[in-house]
Amino acid sequence: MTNGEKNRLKDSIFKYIGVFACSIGLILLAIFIGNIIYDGFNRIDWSFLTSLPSRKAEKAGILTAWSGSLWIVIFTFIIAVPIGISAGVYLEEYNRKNKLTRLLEINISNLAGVPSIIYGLLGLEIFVRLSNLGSSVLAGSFTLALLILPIIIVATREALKAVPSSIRAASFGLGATKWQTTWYQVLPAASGGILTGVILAISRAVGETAPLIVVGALAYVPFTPKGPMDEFTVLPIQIFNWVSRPQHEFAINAAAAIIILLAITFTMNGIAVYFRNKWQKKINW
Amino acid sequence: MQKIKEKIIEFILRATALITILTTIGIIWVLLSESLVFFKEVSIIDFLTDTQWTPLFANKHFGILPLISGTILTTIIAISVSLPIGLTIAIYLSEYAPKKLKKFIKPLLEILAAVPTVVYGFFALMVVTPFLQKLIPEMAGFNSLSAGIVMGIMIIPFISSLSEDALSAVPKSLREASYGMGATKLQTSFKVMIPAASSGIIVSVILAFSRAIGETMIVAIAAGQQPRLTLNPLVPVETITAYIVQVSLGDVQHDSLEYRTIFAAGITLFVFTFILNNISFWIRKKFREEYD
Amino acid sequence: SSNSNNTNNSSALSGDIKIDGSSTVYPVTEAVAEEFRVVAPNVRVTVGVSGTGGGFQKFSRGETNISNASRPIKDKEAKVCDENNISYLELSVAYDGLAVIINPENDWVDYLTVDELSKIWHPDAQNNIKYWSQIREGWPNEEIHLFGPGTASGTYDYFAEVICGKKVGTRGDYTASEDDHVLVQGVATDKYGLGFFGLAYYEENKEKLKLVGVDNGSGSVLPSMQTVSSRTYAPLSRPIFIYANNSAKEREEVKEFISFYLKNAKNLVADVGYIPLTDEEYGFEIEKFNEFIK
Amino acid sequence: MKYKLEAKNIDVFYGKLKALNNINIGITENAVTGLIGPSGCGKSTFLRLFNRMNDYIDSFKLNGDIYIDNTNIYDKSVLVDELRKNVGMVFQKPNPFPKSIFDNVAYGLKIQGINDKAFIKTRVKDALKQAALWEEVKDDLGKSALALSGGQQQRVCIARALAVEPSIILMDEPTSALDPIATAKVEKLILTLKEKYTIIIVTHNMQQAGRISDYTAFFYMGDLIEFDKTDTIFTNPKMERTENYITGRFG
Amino acid sequence: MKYKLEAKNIDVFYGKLKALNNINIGITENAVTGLIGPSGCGKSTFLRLFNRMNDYIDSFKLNGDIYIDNTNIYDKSVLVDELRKNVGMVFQKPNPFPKSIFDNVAYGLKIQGINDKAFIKTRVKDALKQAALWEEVKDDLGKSALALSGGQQQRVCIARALAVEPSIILMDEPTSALDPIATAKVEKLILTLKEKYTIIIVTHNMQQAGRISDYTAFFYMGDLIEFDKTDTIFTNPKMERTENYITGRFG
Ligand SMILES: Nc1ncnc2c1ncn2[C@@H]1O[C@H](COP(=O)(O)OP(=O)(O)OP(=O)(O)O)[C@@H](O)[C@H]1O
Ligand SMILES: Nc1ncnc2c1ncn2[C@@H]1O[C@H](COP(=O)(O)OP(=O)(O)OP(=O)(O)O)[C@@H](O)[C@H]1O
Ligand SMILES: [Mg+2]
Ligand SMILES: [Mg+2]
Repeated sequence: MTNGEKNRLKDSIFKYIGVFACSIGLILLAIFIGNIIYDGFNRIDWSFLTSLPSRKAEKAGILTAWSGSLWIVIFTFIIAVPIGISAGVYLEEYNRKNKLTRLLEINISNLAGVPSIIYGLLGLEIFVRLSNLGSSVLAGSFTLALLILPIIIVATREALKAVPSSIRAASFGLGATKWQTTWYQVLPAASGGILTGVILAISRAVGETAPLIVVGALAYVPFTPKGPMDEFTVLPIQIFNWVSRPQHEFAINAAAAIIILLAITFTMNGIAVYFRNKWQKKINW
Repeated sequence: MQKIKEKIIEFILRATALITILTTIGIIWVLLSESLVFFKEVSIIDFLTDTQWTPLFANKHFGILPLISGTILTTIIAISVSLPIGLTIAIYLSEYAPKKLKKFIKPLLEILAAVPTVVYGFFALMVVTPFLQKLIPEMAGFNSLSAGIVMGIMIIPFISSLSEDALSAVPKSLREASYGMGATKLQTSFKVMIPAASSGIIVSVILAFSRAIGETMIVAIAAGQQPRLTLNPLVPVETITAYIVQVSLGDVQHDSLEYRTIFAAGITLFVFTFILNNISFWIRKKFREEYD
Repeated sequence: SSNSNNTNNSSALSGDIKIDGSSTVYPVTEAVAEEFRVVAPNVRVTVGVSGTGGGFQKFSRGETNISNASRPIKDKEAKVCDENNISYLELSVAYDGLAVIINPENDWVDYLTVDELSKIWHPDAQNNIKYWSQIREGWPNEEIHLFGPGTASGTYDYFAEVICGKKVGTRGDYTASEDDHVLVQGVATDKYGLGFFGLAYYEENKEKLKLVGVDNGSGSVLPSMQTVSSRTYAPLSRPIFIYANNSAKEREEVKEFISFYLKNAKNLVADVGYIPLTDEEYGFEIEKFNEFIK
Repeated sequence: MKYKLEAKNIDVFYGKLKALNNINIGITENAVTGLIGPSGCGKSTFLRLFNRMNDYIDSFKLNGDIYIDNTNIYDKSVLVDELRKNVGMVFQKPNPFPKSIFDNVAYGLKIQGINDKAFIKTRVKDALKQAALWEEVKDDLGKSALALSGGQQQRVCIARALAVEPSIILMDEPTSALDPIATAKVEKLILTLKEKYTIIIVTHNMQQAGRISDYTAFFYMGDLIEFDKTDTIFTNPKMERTENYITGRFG
Repeated sequence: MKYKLEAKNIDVFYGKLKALNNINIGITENAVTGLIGPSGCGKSTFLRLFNRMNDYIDSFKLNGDIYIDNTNIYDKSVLVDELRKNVGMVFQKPNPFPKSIFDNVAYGLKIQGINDKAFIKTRVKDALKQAALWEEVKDDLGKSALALSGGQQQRVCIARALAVEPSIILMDEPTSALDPIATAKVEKLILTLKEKYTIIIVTHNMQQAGRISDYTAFFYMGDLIEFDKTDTIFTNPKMERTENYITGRFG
């Protein structure tokens, strides 16, 4: 076999490996989702979405849980995304490369590895108690925001790094300030990677249970939050709760609730994916 | 005027970056204030050298090594699943797949990161373990292998999506240069694209790694909760995170030595990841390729 | 008629009642809160699940009105309550039976004595008692695989105490999980397995598991509603608690909620898979409470 | 067929834009063919057809056939990588890899699976010499190619293409970033190369086209206006447009 | 001082490499100054000193002073962005933003806070006309600038620099990617512009330098060999090196 043939063979083998790898991912996803839908889809109806929690599986609903999750996701998004992106921008575009940067950089990836429950303990002390927010949506959102910040920051930095410096040169050359360059040129060019970070971060926030329990998110709450200072529960807690009940009917409820949780995540991600596709299409160096 | 505006913006940006420092300080404070009390009662030498971790039993041992080995074991298994698969997917999507397919597959795979981890935990326990037991009969019902594999699946999108972004951000002209020399897609990927995107790829791996280290539910459910100093993937182990969540949401009295163990475990994990991150930072610095 | 009168009074009540604590007790309290809403729709009862320890921490700081607990309050926790001028009252609300379980294919175990259980689970058994044959003559010479709740749980504490003795603990080389489904799964797939967990989980998985009677000297008893409630199934049934603080004295809605809890516990407890106290016992708890709020 | 390369009834579209319109041309072996025409007329597009480099542009669509040695290179059975090993290219914008100078030039050899270090070294040196860069960089071949001046980068790219000794070389304004001396060297190189290779070169420099190309094709707005021996085009063009363009009396 | 721009005792280092060596030069207002010299001699480096564009290169180090209108632009108090609004630049490699043609050209106005749409439109149109691109793109100003041919991209960059009407314009081989007609147009433009602006241009094209520049500086390996009126340089250079280079007898 000539080298060329070998290389082509390797190339086509890799292609199939690639198809295979994607298939693994997709098949597993199909199994998860299929399973859950099989278990829970029939359980979803209007009253499931609009009822309060109950000890009777067939009467129980997830109104407070999904509305709580929605509040939490939205507030976490509002808090974490701007802060995360702006911190990423600062570190990548403004900060001089020195020891401090290095420390910051290591520190941030370090934060990404801190178990979520530790964030819960932090949130309990700082937001619930010190800042007197109580076990409110806001306290929960701040806690989750801290939890997902590292993901957004790191993804933002990488996306910014990938923007060719000739673009910055062109903008600076026209007298744009650093901020103008960042805002008008670099950020839009990096938006794809940033949004991926946001998607992964939001996915993580939506599914978290432990830190919110520590912060004081409730398991039973018979009213939906009316504002950011209200108490709340979230879907993962409800799911967790149901999953650990002995009765099989609750497992079905849990599956149904998972479908709703995935639907919420999917909607949030969908918006981000839409913008990612839209903005990335234009940029092809 | 412009200048003041710039200053204000820079100030705000810096302030947001400092939030991460404050968070770290907060975490260290939370962990340290309790673990200092802990280390007054338990010698740090025992803590680091004892090979048993039984703080909640009558015969108490406070050796963190079993929890560390459990953490390392599950994390390594997870990474060895997600790194090859994730990277292959990233390369496939950025170099081989039609654009439309990519647009469709990428967000789908990202759902993998959004499935609640409880679901994964039960999947590992109820599906993966029995399946593997058919292949490896001596495998225990709870083990780090299933937990690690499933955790690896969960973090695939961290690697596949972020690396794919990094790869597609490499200027087209480089790809053309390589193709123009008669390189295959595979050669172009490995010799030009991956080196050029290495920074982003490494970061994606670090994030995935961190996610695996910090993951709780999957290991708590599927890996068993037996602190055991072993690197055998077939037997039950306990990770630091599983231990922490077990105790902090359990019925243990707060403000007790038993409860404080979670802070000691937490700070150990913190130091541990700190060392790992330093290493990876160093590697990254060495291999970084600039392009324009 | 007195009942409807009561309802009318309650519906006029309003305010927030915060409850937190054990996830074991949670289903009972949730059931009560759900029913209480019917009689007092303007009272906002919320229930958290941050564990008995976490619950007491909040309780002792005055952050909650009622704490769910799967074990009695510890001295230190009590001390913090004192420091913060929080007087409190412990009320038993139900029993949680612990079932000892084996695999249905296990045909040699008919019952276990408390001593045998202790022999299996005692810390000294670790690395020593490894085979079924070591427990009773004639049992197979096969490894025994143990399953039980995590060491941080009240269930574990209770089991260890009554089987192996106070401050002795158990052996450590068993498969622990906070999630009883996991234990069910463990025993159901392991012919040589043995485990203990909440009775309700056995009830829901009867076909996959086999229940073992426990002999405490007066013959083998299988756990059931009657045997647990009458405490003939001993020592493996434990009470679970709620703790009420001063607000029960000062605030009508809290007082009303707890009375409601104790009055209606009997039915609700059974609904969620736990075992109610006897009527006398509930009567006794109610008296205790009335005494407290005087 | 008598031509080394041949384009038949070529139409190229970028989305709705028709970038090339019914082009027919035959390119002679061992000769230099120059492509000239105003910016945006389709020269690069046309040049890139011969190594299928346009395939990567999403909106690109081709009608017609391109033959190299009588094989239709857009045929399914054609191995694109083999094709490109045979058809080297120097791009319009310098695009060195973010690697050392040496690695840039050695890249083509490495991907062909050549491991003989001594051989690679000789080839790299020869290629850099041919591209008139050797003297400037010989002391620091490990330097990143990105830390070179614009013209130096372009010469790295030329060396990179030469190192694998393709039989056809496509050059898209290879000397536009070069100073006159380097340009003269590259031109000399091209004249040497044509003895063994077939060369197609895009240039904006009429003098250059006149100096080095044997044949010249004049494109205008996607049309091939005129194609002939360079002498004829420059001294006796058939079309008025061509004359106007060459003499600079255009537009 | 009588000069619009002045460089005094300039040394530039990239790490250990000395890229410019004790340069002293004064640049006259409302004139075109050409920088010539072989590739890698330091022309771009020198040009980029005047808008402090080298600041972003990590290894860059400067000794000496650069004055514009008698202000030292490397002084701490200088606002770099204000400086650059006044000193426009066209880069050696075309670097359009990944945006539409219109947005590319309008960008400079936008960042100055100009919102008047009609005004911006006129300016964009004028700039594109001056850069000889208007006719080709007027129908599709919304097209991504990255989907243009190399020469079109460069003209977008020229238009972008002109749209903000700076008083000094730095051009790094602005016409190297352009065809003769576009080149001629840009050259004509430069000659018009110099009535109001001061222009420094790097070029490899001796004819071009001869045609358009009033003064010419010849660099060689980091040294400024000769600087004088273009006439003098081209007809009567003092240094032999200069003569050799200009006549192509070099190297
Ligand atoms: N970023 C950089 N880092 C290190 N060295 C550099 C860098 N840019 C340029 N150089 C070196 O500095 C010297 C001068 O480069 P410069 O770009 O000024 O040359 P030039 O005269 O513009 O050449 P050309 O005509 O090829 O564009 C060269 O030797 C080059 O290799
Ligand atoms: N990727 C692309 N997508 C869409 N249109 C394109 C693309 N590349 C080129 N075009 C258009 O196709 C036409 C021909 O472009 P081409 O690059 O072949 O011109 P050229 O003759 O090489 O010009 P130049 O001398 O400026 O490099 C131009 O109108 C250009 O705008
Ligand atoms: Mg072109
Ligand atoms: Mg230059």
